[in-house]
Amino acid sequence: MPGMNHLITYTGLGVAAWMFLVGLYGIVTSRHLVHLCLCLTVVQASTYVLLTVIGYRPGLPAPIFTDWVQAGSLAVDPVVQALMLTDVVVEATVVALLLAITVKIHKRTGSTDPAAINVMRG
Amino acid sequence: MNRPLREIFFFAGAIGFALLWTAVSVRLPGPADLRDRYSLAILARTFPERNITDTVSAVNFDYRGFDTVGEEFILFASVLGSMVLLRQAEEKNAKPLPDAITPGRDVGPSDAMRLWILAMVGVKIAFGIYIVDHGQLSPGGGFQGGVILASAALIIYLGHNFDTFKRIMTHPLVEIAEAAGAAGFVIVGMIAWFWHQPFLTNTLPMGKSNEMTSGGTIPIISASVGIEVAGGFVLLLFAFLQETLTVEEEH
Amino acid sequence: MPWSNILTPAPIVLPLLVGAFLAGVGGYLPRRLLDGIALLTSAAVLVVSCMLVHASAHGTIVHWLGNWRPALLPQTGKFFPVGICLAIDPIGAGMSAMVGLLSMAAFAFSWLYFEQVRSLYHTLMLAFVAAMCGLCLTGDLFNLFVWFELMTAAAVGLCGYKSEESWPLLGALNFAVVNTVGAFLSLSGVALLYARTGSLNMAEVGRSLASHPPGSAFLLIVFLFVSAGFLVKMAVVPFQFWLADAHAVAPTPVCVLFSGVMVELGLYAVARVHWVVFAPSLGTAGEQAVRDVFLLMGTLGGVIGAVYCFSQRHLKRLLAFSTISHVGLMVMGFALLDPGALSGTAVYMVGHGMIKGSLFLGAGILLHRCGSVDEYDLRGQCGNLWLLGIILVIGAVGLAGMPPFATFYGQDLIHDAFARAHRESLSAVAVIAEALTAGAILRFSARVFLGWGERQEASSRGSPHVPMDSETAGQHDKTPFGMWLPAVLLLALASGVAVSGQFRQATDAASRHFQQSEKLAAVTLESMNDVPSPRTSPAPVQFHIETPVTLALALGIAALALFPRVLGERLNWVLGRGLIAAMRPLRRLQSGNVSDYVAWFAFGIAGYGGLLLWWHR
Amino acid sequence: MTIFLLAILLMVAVAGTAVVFTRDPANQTVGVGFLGMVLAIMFMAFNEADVSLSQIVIGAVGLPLMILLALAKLRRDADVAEKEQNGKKR
Repeated sequence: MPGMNHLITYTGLGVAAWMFLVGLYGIVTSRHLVHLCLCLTVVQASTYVLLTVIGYRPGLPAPIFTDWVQAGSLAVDPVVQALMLTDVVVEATVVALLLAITVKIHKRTGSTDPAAINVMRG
Repeated sequence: MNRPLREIFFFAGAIGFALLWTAVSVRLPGPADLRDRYSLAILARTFPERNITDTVSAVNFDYRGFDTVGEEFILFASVLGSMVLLRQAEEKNAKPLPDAITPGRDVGPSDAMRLWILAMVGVKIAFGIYIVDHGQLSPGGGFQGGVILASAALIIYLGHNFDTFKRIMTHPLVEIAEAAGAAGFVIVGMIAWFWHQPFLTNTLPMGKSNEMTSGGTIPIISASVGIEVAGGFVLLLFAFLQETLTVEEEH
Repeated sequence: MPWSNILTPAPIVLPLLVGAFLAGVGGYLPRRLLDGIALLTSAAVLVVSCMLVHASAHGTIVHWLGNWRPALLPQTGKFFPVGICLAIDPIGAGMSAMVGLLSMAAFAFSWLYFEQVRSLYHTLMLAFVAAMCGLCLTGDLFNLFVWFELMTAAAVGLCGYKSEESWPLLGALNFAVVNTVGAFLSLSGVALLYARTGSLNMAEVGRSLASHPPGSAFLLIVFLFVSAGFLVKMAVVPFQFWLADAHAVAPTPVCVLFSGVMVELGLYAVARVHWVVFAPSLGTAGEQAVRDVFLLMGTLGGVIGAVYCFSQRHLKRLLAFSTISHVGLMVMGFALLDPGALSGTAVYMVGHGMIKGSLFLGAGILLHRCGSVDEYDLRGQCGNLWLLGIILVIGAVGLAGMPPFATFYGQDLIHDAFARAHRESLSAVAVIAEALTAGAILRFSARVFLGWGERQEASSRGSPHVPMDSETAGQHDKTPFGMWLPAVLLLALASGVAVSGQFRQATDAASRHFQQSEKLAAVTLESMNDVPSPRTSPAPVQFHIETPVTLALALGIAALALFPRVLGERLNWVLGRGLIAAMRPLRRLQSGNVSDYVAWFAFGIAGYGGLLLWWHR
Repeated sequence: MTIFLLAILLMVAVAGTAVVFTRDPANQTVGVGFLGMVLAIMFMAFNEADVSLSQIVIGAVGLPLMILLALAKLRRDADVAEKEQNGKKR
């Protein structure tokens, strides 16, 4: 059923766009830096969804050869999965950096509201 | 910008972005003979060439190993960056919180608890090592196993044993392990130079399939990534915990 | 090259290895040894990159990491790349040489500058250097993203290095959030290309797009998405806000790398992705849309950056805005999509990187000696620092594109290309932007070193007065020789490098080579023997009227800013009011609030995407 | 199977939206944990075992822990500041 397969691809593309925009919306309206960091993880999750549906091949198993998946047989795309592993690491590290900055900003300025801490106008 | 204005700009942008995205989506996916090329090539080659069964690990540590070098250093740089940011302005001004505020310090663990924690730590470490060194055979690898190893240190803390925790965490070996793991990946890649091959060429014997030695450099790289990730996450957690558990006296 | 396996990836591998080594054992080494190792490493990056420039002049070097050469696919009967390659041409290797040179200057400067550095600083700097070199040399789209992320992660740590103050933290926050959002859109673009073509190798993707054309709309939008992260990095309007916040507060040696080469690398990456991936399939109409949109980006950046630059009182912030303006000019040079203009842009980039690096080092010396970089706080205070004043003035003249600086030769070629494309009005934009930025630096120097001008003037009223803690401890009444040396040497290099016809000839040949996408694809995928583009005799340098006009305008603007009373009381008052009123909305835009910046990001992407499609028809 | 995959994708969208619209960071941490779990299930369902395992270790151990520690630190700093202010008043 090719129609059904494309249905998943298009749903995934739609969900990815939604996650990207809703995450950005969260950042744009955020009033707390920790909230802002977590919205950034939502933006990042959009790339997970995008890569997942790109690598998906309907009906095929994971690209790990076992007793029931013969070596060299067809499977879902392993390349995309390697990219996603990198992506997951990037997420964790970016959030760590931003949280560290948040903690220090709060210590220096006493606030975590992105609108209240800005002193660098002009 | 005030908030309503900002939201107007954002919504205008969001609508435009959605339209752009739609215009791109209708052209996807590409022609099947193009789209599947990379995947099919990897699936067909991994087992004959590398004797390993997890193709994702093969892509990660061999075919596209250079990406993973960069990825490890992203982690490495972020850990160091967080340490730079979180370092106490002046070490002597930082003092531990009074006991009453430190969570759990007043309730020492019972002996049974200690034993249980020790067992848990043992299980975690064993599981972490298993995940690290079976990366080429089954799901997992250096990154996943490394995080599990780092979480073993956390269990010590959860068992209210902050002193032991701190002693482990501040041990210089942790820092050295992290750096050695990162450097290890690069050094394994440099082995190939002795055989006049490009950086990261898998020049070691491929071993037998379904054994831990299969895959040439893949398990070694996986192990060094595991060490780096475990050390890195321990450092990261400690940097945050130390922030939480100490008050910095201003002035 | 007999050592090619070792030397080719060395600019990336060596700093990573040394960085990891220093992180592990750096705590046990004396400070000077740390500095020495780091300095030697960046010197090695410089030397190896120069060797790569030389070697790749005889044809693009394609180096398959892990020895994964393209394999013959049974399904298609064609060669397909399963691994990652470095595709090194003289321009990419030259950029990586710039990274090596400026990082050397930065390390030499921090030798005596930071008093309290641990090995973490050196490690982060080396990771940053490796990431930038990776970005220059890689031939793989996802690998490009990986180095981009490493660059951001290391740069954010360096930007917030002085975490005991709140300003660097805010700068780092804005930097991290805006760049990360951009990077995710770039990653999405790479993923969309992979979904369409099933490859991540730039040359192969370019070829697949040409053989199975997906339509211009797809190409233009995905080009914009893939470029998004780099557009943020190179501070194209309206993604430029983070740059001033971050560059003004980062430690001085870090600023040298930020403004001198990191920002320009964004443009390099966009240019490379454009020619290798998209140019073969875009067609004339698509190229025209790309040209118009990037010319718009460049014009906006050039003018807006210059206006902001002129209205600053904080030297590092002033230089940061001038970078936005100058990158705008480089974007205009790229946007002509013309070999001559590209070679001009490359020459300009080299000159600008060196001069801007030197100016930032000057700001560092000023901060070291006077504890401030504020124009009004320091008015007439630094008369004894005459050498520094000369450096700043020469730097300003260099930025204005005067001979014999490389910026002059670069600009000359760009003006030629404007004339060829019948877009002479763009030359006027360049003149105004350069006159304003150079005028701002001249004004600053005259006020600080000569005590000219008034205590407060209209144009910079309301610009932030950033308190700066000194980055040094101990003696401040002397400037060590080691601080002067890199600043002076960089200026000397900037004035000397392009005078010889050799350099310009080589850049010209490299730029023509850079644009031959089909040939590069064949070299990459089928290991075809690359034949370098022939060197032609250098075009005679034409003295455009723009050059003296720029200098005269810059001097005039600086003089007017210093002595507004010559205009008469009334006109002066009107002009002052007008400037304040004109700057007020602009200052409000540069709000320091990262939420605003992200809203601008969404708006900018949608806007440029819409324009690309609109102008395509 | 297709229906299941579609449902998972929609769950991800819902969880992501919930994270954004939970304005209190402490509650939001729960939401992020939930999003991480749904993502891990999604990776499993799409036959991405390796990614799923990473997502579990990061989503279940790394991220929430860092967030909670950061939040604890923010609260403690606020407490200290408040105490100082009270002290000054007296």
